[in-house]
Amino acid sequence: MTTQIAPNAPVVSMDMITKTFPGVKALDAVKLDLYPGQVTALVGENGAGKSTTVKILTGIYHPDAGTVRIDGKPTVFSNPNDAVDAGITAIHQETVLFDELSVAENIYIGHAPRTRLGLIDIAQMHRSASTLLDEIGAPFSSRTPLRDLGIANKHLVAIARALSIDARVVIMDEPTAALSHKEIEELYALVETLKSQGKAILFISHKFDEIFRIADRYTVFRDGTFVGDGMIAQIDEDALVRMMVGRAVDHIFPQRDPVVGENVLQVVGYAHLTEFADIGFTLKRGEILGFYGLVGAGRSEFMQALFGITKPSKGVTKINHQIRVIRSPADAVKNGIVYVPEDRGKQGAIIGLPIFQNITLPSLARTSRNGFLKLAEEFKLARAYAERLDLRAASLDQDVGNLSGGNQQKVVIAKWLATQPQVIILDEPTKGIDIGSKAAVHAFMAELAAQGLSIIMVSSEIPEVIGMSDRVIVMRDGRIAAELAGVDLTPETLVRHAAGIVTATESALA
Amino acid sequence: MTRYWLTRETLLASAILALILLIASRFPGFVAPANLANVFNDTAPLIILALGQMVVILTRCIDLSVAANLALTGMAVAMINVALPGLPIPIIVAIAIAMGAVMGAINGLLVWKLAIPPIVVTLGTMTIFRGIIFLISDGKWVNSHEMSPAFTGFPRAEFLGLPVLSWSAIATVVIFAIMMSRTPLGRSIFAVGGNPHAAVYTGIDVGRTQFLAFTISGALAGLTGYLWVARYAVAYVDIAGGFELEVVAACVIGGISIAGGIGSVGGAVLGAIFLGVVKNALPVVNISPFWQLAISGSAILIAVAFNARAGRQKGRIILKSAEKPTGATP
Amino acid sequence: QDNVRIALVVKALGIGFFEAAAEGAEEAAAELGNVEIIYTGPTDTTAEGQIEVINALIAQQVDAIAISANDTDALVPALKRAMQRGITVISWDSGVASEGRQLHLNPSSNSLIGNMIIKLAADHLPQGGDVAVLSATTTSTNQNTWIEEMNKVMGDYPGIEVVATVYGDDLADKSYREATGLMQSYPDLDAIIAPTSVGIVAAAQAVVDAGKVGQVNVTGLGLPSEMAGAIGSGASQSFAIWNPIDLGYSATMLAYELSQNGVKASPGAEIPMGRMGSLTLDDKNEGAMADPFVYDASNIEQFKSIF
Amino acid sequence: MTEASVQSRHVPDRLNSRAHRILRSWEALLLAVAIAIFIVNSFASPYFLNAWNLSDATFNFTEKAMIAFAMALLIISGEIDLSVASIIALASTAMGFALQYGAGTPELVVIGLTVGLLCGAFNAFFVTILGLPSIVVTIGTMSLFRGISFIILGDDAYRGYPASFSWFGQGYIYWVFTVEMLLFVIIAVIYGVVLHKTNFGRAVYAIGNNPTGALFSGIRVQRVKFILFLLTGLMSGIAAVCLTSRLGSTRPSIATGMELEVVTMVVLGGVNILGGSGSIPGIVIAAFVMGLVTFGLGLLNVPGIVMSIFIGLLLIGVIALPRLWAMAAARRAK
Ligand SMILES: Nc1ncnc2c1ncn2[C@@H]1O[C@H](COP(=O)(O)OP(=O)(O)OP(=O)(O)O)[C@@H](O)[C@H]1O
Ligand SMILES: Nc1ncnc2c1ncn2[C@@H]1O[C@H](COP(=O)(O)OP(=O)(O)OP(=O)(O)O)[C@@H](O)[C@H]1O
Ligand SMILES: [Mg+2]
Ligand SMILES: [Mg+2]
Repeated sequence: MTTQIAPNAPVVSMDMITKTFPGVKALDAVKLDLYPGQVTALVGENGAGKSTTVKILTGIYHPDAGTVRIDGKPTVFSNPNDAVDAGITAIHQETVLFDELSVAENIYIGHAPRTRLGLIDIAQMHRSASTLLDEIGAPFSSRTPLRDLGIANKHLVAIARALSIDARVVIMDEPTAALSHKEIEELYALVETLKSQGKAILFISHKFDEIFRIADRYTVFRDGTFVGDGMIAQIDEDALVRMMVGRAVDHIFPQRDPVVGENVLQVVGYAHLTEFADIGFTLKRGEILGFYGLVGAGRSEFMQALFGITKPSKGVTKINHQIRVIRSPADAVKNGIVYVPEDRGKQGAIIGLPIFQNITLPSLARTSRNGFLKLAEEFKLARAYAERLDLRAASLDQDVGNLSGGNQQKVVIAKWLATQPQVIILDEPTKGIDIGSKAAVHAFMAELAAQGLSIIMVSSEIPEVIGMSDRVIVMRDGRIAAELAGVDLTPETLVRHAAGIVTATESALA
Repeated sequence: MTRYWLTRETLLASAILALILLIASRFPGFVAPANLANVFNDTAPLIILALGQMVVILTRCIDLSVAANLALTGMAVAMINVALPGLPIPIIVAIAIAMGAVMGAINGLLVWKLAIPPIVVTLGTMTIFRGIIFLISDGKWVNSHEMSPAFTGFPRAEFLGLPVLSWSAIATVVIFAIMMSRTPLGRSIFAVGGNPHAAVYTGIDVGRTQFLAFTISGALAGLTGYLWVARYAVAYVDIAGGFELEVVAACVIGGISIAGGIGSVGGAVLGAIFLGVVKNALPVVNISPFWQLAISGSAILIAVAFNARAGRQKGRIILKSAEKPTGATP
Repeated sequence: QDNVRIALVVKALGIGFFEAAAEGAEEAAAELGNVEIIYTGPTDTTAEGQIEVINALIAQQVDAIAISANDTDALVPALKRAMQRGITVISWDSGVASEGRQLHLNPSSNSLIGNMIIKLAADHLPQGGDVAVLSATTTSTNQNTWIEEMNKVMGDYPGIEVVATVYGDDLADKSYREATGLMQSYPDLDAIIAPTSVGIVAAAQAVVDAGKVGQVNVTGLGLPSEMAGAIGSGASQSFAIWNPIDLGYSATMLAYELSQNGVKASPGAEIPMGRMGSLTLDDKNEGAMADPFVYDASNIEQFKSIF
Repeated sequence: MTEASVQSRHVPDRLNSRAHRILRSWEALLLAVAIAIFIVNSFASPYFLNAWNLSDATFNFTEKAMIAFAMALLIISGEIDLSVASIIALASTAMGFALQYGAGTPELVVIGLTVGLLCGAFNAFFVTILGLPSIVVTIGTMSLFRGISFIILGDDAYRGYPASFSWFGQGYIYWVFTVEMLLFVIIAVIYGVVLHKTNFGRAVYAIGNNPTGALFSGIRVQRVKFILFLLTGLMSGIAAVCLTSRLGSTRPSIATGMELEVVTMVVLGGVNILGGSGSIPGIVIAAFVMGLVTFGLGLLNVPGIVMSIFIGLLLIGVIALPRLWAMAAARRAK
């Protein structure tokens, strides 16, 4: 380890950076310093402004105020190329790659090697790409079309792309979220190499073991503000979490009684060509069933199949012991199954339509007469559920696009509750929701369950999964890896099944 | 680039070959090299325009104003030729390309800076350009005897047995093949259409790339404007009326995805050649020319249905067994 | 006293032939004194375009409409309405079905033209040979009539065979392509007859480009100013046309007579048309202006600057 | 959650009054343009303000507008149909064909509408069942439908429609009010109600704003789109009946280029070409604007192609000017 190197002057230093989006102050006068040869961990809850910081450092967003200094000199990045020229490269949180291009082209788009004529030197590009891919242990060729790769391999391409730029600063925004255990180890080794080459590294992760393992320094953001920074060696996990959340985390999950209801939903042998296989389980009245897995494990895909969207998929759905054929979401809704999607903007809310129309959309049959709209009925229904969920909005006539993420989520939930379903599937229900609303959502879920609604909750947050679920199904690579309940339901077992490490001893031996 | 492209193009090429052989079985004269050269020469303007349109469609836009641009440029250079018969042809060609590029750039700017949907922009400029031709020409024709012999002679001048018109198409194809595969602009065009969101992250300006695509398409329309008017030795308001749809059809038949990001130079060229062969073969095979419209319509439908099938996403690849086996890193 | 407004409606604006006709109309207007000519038409040769023009003319309450029609039938309802509103309607050059106009002025008699176009081809083929027809659009009334008339007299020209009839839609590029196609499909073709001023120029250009000057003779109906080059290159030995200036002049005169002088158009009537003499109507209320005139190398220089 | 419900606040239904919303709408702007054009026209030509002339002028837009209403719904839902003019050609050809076998007026109308519906279903099959992009499919069927007319009819024409058939395109209901005007009004009202007052209309907006979201909300997206293509085909069939009746004959080149005028009318009417927004009153006003511009310029004997410059400028201008204005305002604010 090279943590002993004395911190000299920072390569990059951000000062008083502010960035506002319509309705959200994503960053408010934050500071961040990156030192050569050191890994700085940026920690903060969802929506704290970490990715926004990355986008400012890579020239994608322009700060409203504040300065970015490179080697002490104030610098303005007017576009992403300026940041690359300044020696900053990043692995972004979302995969920003091109399905129609080859792996090598994805790695080198924007800075491909050129021949003397100024044309792209294809042979040279593939040679360099292969070398890079070898270095990170990627098991595919540089000529593979990107669309033929799965999520983990795509992530490796993103990593290779970041490394293809000879940078002094490497930013990694949740690089391990989709990687397997082995790939993560390889990434750690790579980080060590980069450190030893004197590069400054910004590492963003929600996993504390990871942070304590590879970071030298930390910086904490909370709700877009700077909370503090320092050396990792001088802080412990509890203190870091306290800084992050702003109070001791004793988020108490609602107390719930054990479930004794009869079977409401029974799923047998669900399968799809490329996305999932052999999925089967039962769900009782009033039960909360958790679905845990790494990002890309196929949970959303399966839920969407259950909801009648993904086709073709096969499998049998029994509701109240009767086989029901669900070929479309309309069928699902008719049978009392509803789905609150993870991708709120695209699949959940209908941006462009007002709140009340969003809420009544699946219930129009009830608020209309002979197919003709009755606005008064619509407003009545919408208001009932908006108030029940404590929606914060100027009026019910307001475009949902103008609402904050949490309130949009409430609109989507209201929309489904208004249909009076039997089973509600919540896909990452608290993703991007602030800590206060999170507790409210959890309390509300408990209330719904107590009223006899059966809930399937897909979540990637271990505390949420453990705190809310009666039972948990772990998915890995499109299959059920384990079903856990009671004493078996611990963070360790979840992680092990999700990552595919059967037992701790076995992995140590391997 | 991938085996997919190969299949799609080889298939289209085989279809064209089969068509030619079928015609040859009844009319051997059709496959005489001289006649095939003739067919190619006749298709040259469509090939050039289809390549320009391809670039625009790849960036998720569409250019409905190409034919109007062609006609306006053609009329302008014809009138310039009448006014200044001595003006050398290279200058005429340069003027045509520049004029076309300016008109393309206007489309591009409206799309880039004002974010007006391309179909609206080019629908508008299409009618405006046509109207301008009427205004500058007063609706009058420029006839062959008014044009200088050099002006009308250039596209038909033979060089290594092929007229300059054919060579222009060949040169455009070569330049585009290099541009699309070997230059950063070419790759950005694919990237912008394939994933505009990601393009921003890699430092590609989406609007600017679309602007450049429109400018390229316009420049080619301008070039074709001169070639067209010189070849048919006449210029009037309505030349190439409705040709924009044939150009789009060539691209679609050639497998360029209207949703952007997918397509190839070879595809666009083959799509154009397919239409060219059909058009030239009908009178030869004694099928009434009235069949042509229905045939090209059916070809478009079959082509899109086929291409969509080949390119259909089978869903995300999550199951390990579903990931394509790929060669080890060399 | 207001001017008499006579609208000269053409198939499409910008065609040399019609521009010349407009000149003739102005000449007639000058002669008549109190006449204002509205020269108008759509910009492409469609019936719908002409209907919009006719509606606008009806609205302006013009005194007379003299139209060269893009469609025999489709214009009838619109022109009928014009007549109901008291407007004199005649057709000229390309006719309208009889219920849509008061009279029709043929540039020449259809049988004379039909005979003329085949004769022009036959004159240069003493041994007989294959000829093909390159017409305008499939819907052009007059071309279709002439071709019909031509077919009637084919017996007078033994050895001459019409091998194909194709349509260039009065579009230069399409006509060119059709002409090229003809030469490919019929390698022994001896002549192309194009009874349309757009087609004949395109066909001549195609013959030159195919290197078949001397083998394929292009003939038909064309304008001297546009055909001067083809006569010069030898692609065309001769062609015919009536004088479009005279045609516009006569149409205007006829329209004026009907609208202002109370002349009634009925079979057998003789209607004066200024310097062009008078028009005798047949049982379909049609009449012919004059014989077509033949142009060749001997007289082309003289006429090419006139129309 | 219990505390949350105690705190929950009243959310008002609407903030802006109805009048406020109407005044600030695109339709209001367009109406102002229409009135301005009307006034300019009445000064520019002494023939403009005449009931019969204005009645004749409506033929410039009634048939296009009938299709435009259905097209508006289709475009709001995020699709487009460029084959409408070709559907007219095919429907008209079918009517003419039936005429040869002695079909009377009622049969002709039924055949025209049925062919329209079948063509719509054909488009819908490719778009909703095979999942192909509508712009490409309808560029293909645009050639195909008209191509079939050409194959059937070649250089011929069908004529001799029965006198009673001419009622649709040439008849008058009362004084200057034509049958087409009546159809236009009826269709406008029906589409206005369907789009703005029914569940179906709501679904159309939802699909146009976010097709995935609509699907995830339990709307049968493909079914709605299928119906919209059928409706567009049906309207093209009605327009074919009117146009054929007005022309009294059928040629395969009938209604050439009309699809672009219909799309122009729809866009001018304030429908977002990318889907999601637009209204029927907007289309009605846009129809009048286009009709008034072409008729007014026609009275001045301005050639059609010069009119099209005005329409082209109007099309780009009405979208560009507000954006330029906003950009300038933003710059000034800085
Ligand atoms: N383009 C945008 N438009 C509007 N709001 C945005 C945009 N990008 C980010 N935000 C908002 O800014 C805030 C900070 O988001 P950011 O993505 O930086 O969070 P993060 O710390 O990376 O969270 P996570 O851990 O979930 O990735 C959030 O409230 C987010 O909703
Ligand atoms: N094959 C893939 N190619 C590109 N991106 C992918 C792929 N698989 C997953 N992703 C990305 O990863 C994210 C989550 O993937 P997905 O929804 O499949 O996982 P999941 O098992 O449902 O997990 P989660 O619910 O935590 O997201 C999405 O934002 C998606 O864009
Ligand atoms: Mg983030
Ligand atoms: Mg998911």
